[in-house]
Amino acid sequence: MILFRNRTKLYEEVGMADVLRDTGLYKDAWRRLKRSPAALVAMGFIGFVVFLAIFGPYLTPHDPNLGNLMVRLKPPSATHWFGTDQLGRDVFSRVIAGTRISLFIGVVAELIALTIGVIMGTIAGFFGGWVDKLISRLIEILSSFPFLLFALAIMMVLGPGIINIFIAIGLLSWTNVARLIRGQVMRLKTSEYVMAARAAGANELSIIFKHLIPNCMSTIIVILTMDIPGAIMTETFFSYIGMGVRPPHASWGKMLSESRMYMRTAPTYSIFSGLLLMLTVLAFNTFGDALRDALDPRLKNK
Amino acid sequence: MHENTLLEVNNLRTHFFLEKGVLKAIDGISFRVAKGETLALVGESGCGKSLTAASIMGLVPSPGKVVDGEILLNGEDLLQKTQKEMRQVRGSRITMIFQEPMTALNPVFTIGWQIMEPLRYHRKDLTKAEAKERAIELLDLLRIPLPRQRFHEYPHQLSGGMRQRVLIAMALACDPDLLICDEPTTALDVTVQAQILDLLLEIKEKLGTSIIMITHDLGVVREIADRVAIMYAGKIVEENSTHEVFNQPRHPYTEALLNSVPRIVQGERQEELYQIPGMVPNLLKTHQGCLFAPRCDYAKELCFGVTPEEHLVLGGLVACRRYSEEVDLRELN
Amino acid sequence: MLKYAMERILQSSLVLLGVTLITFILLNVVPGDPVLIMLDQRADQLTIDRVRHELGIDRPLPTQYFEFLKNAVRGDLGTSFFKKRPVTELLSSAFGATAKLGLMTLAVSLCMSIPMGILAAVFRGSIIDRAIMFLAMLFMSLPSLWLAMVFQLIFGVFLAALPISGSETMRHYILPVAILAIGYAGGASRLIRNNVIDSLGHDFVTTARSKGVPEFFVVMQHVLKNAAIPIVTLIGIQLRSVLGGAMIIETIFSMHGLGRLAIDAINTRDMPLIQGNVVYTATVFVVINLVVDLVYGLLDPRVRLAGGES
Amino acid sequence: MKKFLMLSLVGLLLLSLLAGGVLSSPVYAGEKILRRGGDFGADGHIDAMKSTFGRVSMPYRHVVEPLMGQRPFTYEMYPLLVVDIPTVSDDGLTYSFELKRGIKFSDGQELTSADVEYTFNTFFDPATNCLNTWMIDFILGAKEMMEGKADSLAGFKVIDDYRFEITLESPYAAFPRALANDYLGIVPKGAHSAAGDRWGIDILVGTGPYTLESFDPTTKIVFAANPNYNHNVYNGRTLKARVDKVEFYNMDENTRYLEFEVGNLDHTPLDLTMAQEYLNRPEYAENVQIENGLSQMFFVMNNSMKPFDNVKVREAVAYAFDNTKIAEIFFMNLWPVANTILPEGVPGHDDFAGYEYNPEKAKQLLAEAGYPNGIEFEMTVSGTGIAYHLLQIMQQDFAECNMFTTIDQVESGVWFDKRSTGNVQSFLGTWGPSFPNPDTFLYGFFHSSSADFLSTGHRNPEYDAKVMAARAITDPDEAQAVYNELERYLSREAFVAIPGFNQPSVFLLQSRVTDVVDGAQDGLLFAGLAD
Repeated sequence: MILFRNRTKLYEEVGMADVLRDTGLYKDAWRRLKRSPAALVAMGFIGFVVFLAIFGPYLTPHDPNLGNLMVRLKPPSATHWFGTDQLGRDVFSRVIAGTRISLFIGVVAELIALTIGVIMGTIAGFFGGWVDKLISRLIEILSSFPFLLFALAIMMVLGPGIINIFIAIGLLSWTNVARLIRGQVMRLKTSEYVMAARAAGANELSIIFKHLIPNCMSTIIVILTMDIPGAIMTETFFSYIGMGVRPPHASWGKMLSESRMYMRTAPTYSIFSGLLLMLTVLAFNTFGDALRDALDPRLKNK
Repeated sequence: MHENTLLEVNNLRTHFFLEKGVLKAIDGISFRVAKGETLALVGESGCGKSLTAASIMGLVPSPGKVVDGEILLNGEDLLQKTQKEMRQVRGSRITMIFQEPMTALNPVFTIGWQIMEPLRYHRKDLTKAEAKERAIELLDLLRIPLPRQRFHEYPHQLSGGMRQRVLIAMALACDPDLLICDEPTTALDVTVQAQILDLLLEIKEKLGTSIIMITHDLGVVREIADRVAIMYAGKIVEENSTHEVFNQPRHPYTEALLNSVPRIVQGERQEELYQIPGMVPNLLKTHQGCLFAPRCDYAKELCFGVTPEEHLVLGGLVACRRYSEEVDLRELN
Repeated sequence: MLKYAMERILQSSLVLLGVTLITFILLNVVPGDPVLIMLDQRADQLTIDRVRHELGIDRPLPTQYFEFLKNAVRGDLGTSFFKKRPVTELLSSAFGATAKLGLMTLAVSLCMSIPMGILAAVFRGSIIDRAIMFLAMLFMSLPSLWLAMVFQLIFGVFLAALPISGSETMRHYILPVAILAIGYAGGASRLIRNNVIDSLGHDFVTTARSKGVPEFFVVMQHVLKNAAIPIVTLIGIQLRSVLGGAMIIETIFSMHGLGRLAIDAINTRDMPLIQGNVVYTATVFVVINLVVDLVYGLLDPRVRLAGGES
Repeated sequence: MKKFLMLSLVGLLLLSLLAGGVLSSPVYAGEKILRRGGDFGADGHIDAMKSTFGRVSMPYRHVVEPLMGQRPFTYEMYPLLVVDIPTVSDDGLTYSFELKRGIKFSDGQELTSADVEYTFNTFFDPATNCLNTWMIDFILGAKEMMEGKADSLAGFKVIDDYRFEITLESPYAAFPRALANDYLGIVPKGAHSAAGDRWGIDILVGTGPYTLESFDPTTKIVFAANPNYNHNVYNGRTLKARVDKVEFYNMDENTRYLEFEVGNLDHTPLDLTMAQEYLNRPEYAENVQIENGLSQMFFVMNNSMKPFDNVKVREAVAYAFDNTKIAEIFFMNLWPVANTILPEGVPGHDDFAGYEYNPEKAKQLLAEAGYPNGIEFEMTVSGTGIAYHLLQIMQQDFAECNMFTTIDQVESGVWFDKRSTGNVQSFLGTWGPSFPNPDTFLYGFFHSSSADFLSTGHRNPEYDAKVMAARAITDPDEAQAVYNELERYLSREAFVAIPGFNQPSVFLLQSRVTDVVDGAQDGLLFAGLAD
């Protein structure tokens, strides 16, 4: 319980500095990750969800979009493992079908946010001066914006559809990434090896791509895992206000917001709709947390 | 036990229980510190000297544990004390100052507050005003200019040397019997180092506090220590008076250490600085024989097989086969 | 300090200007005409034109914007198209519920997350830590929409212990505050834990321990005060978000707050009300950032003096 | 400073806690409060003149009354503020009215012709920004007023304090019916002009059975009984407010049901998909109330857009829309099938049996229309209500008829923008009059002037002329024949839109609510509460 020094120092002290240094960053991180059973379970679950997302369409026992009005809101049975929804569609099949959409939204939206965020953050952090001021103000303006209005505006300009939900969420959430990357680039910019590279005559572009971005990589990976659940949750909000994926397609958020009306009469519908979403979000959060600890202790203060 | 012995460490073993195995960071060390004496604990980084300090303070970090031995302060075994009793000892009877004066002070409290802190826990008889007076007195003692003003300042407003003085003041607040200095001058400029050492010497004179000086800087040792204990890989390999150690190093490791210090003699340039060959042994592995043997110029086959015992030599102890009775002393040279 | 504050205020006015301008442009790009929404069933062109004139949206766009700015500077944010009330009146009446909901949420979430974070950090790696962190993670993973339904059902209907909706008494706030606070506490306790762990690793902690300071005071004084800065940042961010209004929770619990006002305004493209909302949000953003900066100064002497000297 | 900060924070929190305790609404012993839940939408006022929404006019009628009344459910017209149903001159243009004596506004002022005149002038005054002028813009001088060319309505003539006349531009048989609308509620001249912008917000004065007590736009409207109300007689008994207060709560749909279940609401509208849920629960089956109304839901195809510009395609849709199945299975017969545009009870309705679901016939018609491989189109919906569900069911049926559809779910603002500019290809539309008036459907929905605003895309000058001519017909049999012909054209010849269902009102009503006059939906105005 009592810590004498922090761990790195401690290992150095007891002659175990080699433990910290002898392996590569990722190998080392993987080794540390393996030590956390929670992270492994989470990773396994994410793997399972990804599997569902890819092979889901071949696994659904029923057509997820085809309903039979004769069997509306039925409890779980041998034919309908998770019961049926308000239009008599198979909840189990819809949950699986929704996996692809929800996960896709999470990953693609976050990738978009990351791309924009990393570019903007790097530019702001690296060049500083008026460019930094401009981007920082932009970030500030965007963060003080009503989320819904902004989301609407993007959706309006782009029109409805899954792809545009990706883009909307991506455009909404890049500011956080940019802020983090900006800070890190500013720190790295003055680091010795960047100085050395500069002294060796490297041009700015190669410094950015050879030194800064690779060094932000672990931050980027962590942000990706930590923000995917956020994007999945955002989709729930979009569905709640009736701007989700195009009907009759299912997404977790859509099922969750539609099922809540039937919570008393068909509780299983709501529970099963939310279950996979919650578990996935939980898995991503757990995994992201462990990954951050393993990869980049500096990110702790995020 | 001698009348004037303040601290006696007997066969102390502190091990770290890691997933990979048990790391024997301190493996059976014994030494004594007399009242008013300064003992230097010398060794390379990783030899366990800071951990010895931590063991004495009862602050061994978590995978580590003191597994055996005695730490007797005025005859009381500190290892038998509860956490609560240990807390009464820390900061009042044994205090400690650290290597990094820049980080050892809490940046968000005034230095006055931090100096008064040990008084708050150990000298409950003092009023706040008295404690403040005491703190200012201490600042003054450590030759900090304008102590009344400094009292209200924050660590970041002071220079490194000043901060180290503050740390010393803090350590002296409750008139401790033993002051452990963990490389107190390593992080400081050379000129400041000298000032701090002078201060420590002066304090020792004035207050008669015993000091354990943990350092790898032999220059510091020479200047301040009465006795020296050389540590290597969790063991004390040689212990003797400063004079003896410097003039007549007995252990090959001590010898090597001394040789690796550049000596500037006028008109003469040392051709090459001596380097100890090889690596510090991995303490996770079980070793047989003398741990220094692989790096020792004098090593014989025997050294790799049998753990050397401690041998009494003039004024001290040395743990090297070469001093065993069976060995012909002539072999030494 | 004053100079710094002035600079910040100047900067924020620029941000405010940018925000309102972008809002204005967006609203004119986004499909959805307040007049058509108002006249949902049927209307002749004459009526459409007349209403459009009456609302002032038949004027050239730059004129509209400058007119808005001119009035806004005087503290007049116009009259809502739909609600026919002055925007300032609508905002201030909705602010009450939102502020109450928000501050209580923040207080409850901090009361949960600070002990959780500290306990987990102090017992880092132990079963306590794991349990607390799992709980925190679970808190973060519960969709508030779903949680709201479940809580309403359990506490409101089955147990009949708490009101299902409304904002008249303190009891009405229990469920929404609990739901929001759970969401906030999850992230916050993790952040606090990490910061406390960070601070625990500092050398001054060892110094304090070597001085014989009891562990409780080591954590509560030395560690916490150092970990406080990121926590203040977090409180700032959370405060900003709770004061923005909770759209889903306010709607589900029938509370008259800013989140609901914003949804209504956006759904009906109620330009003055949206602009009012934006101005409010941006102002809150700026004010809280300023306050957070000031609090930094209180907590961290390094920041304070740096600010004071400039 | 630190302490001050902490103290002020703690103080703020305590204050907010206290404020919560103090603000709890007082409920006096024995006070009877009828609580109704609903959706106010985004409106922050209850001024029916300035709104086109029922959610505004419904509370408005608690305070402000129009000249004529209409019994809920039966649509029987009766004089409310006037002595008798107005008489019309022989040319069908001038109507004479006489006000009941002694009717007082809730502020004590007596109702006179001047107030009625003021109300009509205000209605057409451009400054009022009334949104419903098109409903009665055939009054003489209305257009001049709306264009700002006149200060007062030329067609309105005050004879004395209690008598006045209204003249129309052209005959309109249903005119007295139009006067029964809420937005033509009579407002007091003095109080209304004095209230200015606050009318419908803080101030609302009328002759109605209630007075406005408080109005919080997003959560609650409170009405208190008007004890002096005495001029509404029904079945020989004077109607009066039977409760001390009526409270309207603006609530999320699901929250309303929960509040109803715990007994905090006495009445709430019920979504049809939920009606079945409650009917299936024995303890609530009694509380589910269904009232057939005059609203029809039909599948609207934009007649100006491909492929619906082809009448054969539209006919094919008639065979592809399986409203019978939906009504039987999905609606559990709670919503009757409608096979004609005009609902039962409206002149012009006939008992047409409709078109059966016939994929083969539909495919054949598509092939005849030049689409042997079927057609693709987009169906637009806003929100997640009944239409959202129906379209998903219809999509499956359509697919079997080679009609491949996508459902475009849009945000409400976008919906209005798209629909009101004629850009929606197809949707499920609901339309209904407030009294059995075929004109509302035939003119209101299918007249060319609506082609763009309602995205019907239906433009037929011949049809328009017939509709306008039918307005002047006063003889019921003659009218019935003409309307019948027009209806047949819409649903069976040109297949302008495909009738779907008759949309009833469905709601939950607590059994403690008593004295519901006729239909409960509107009859709740005078409902009481059992102890």
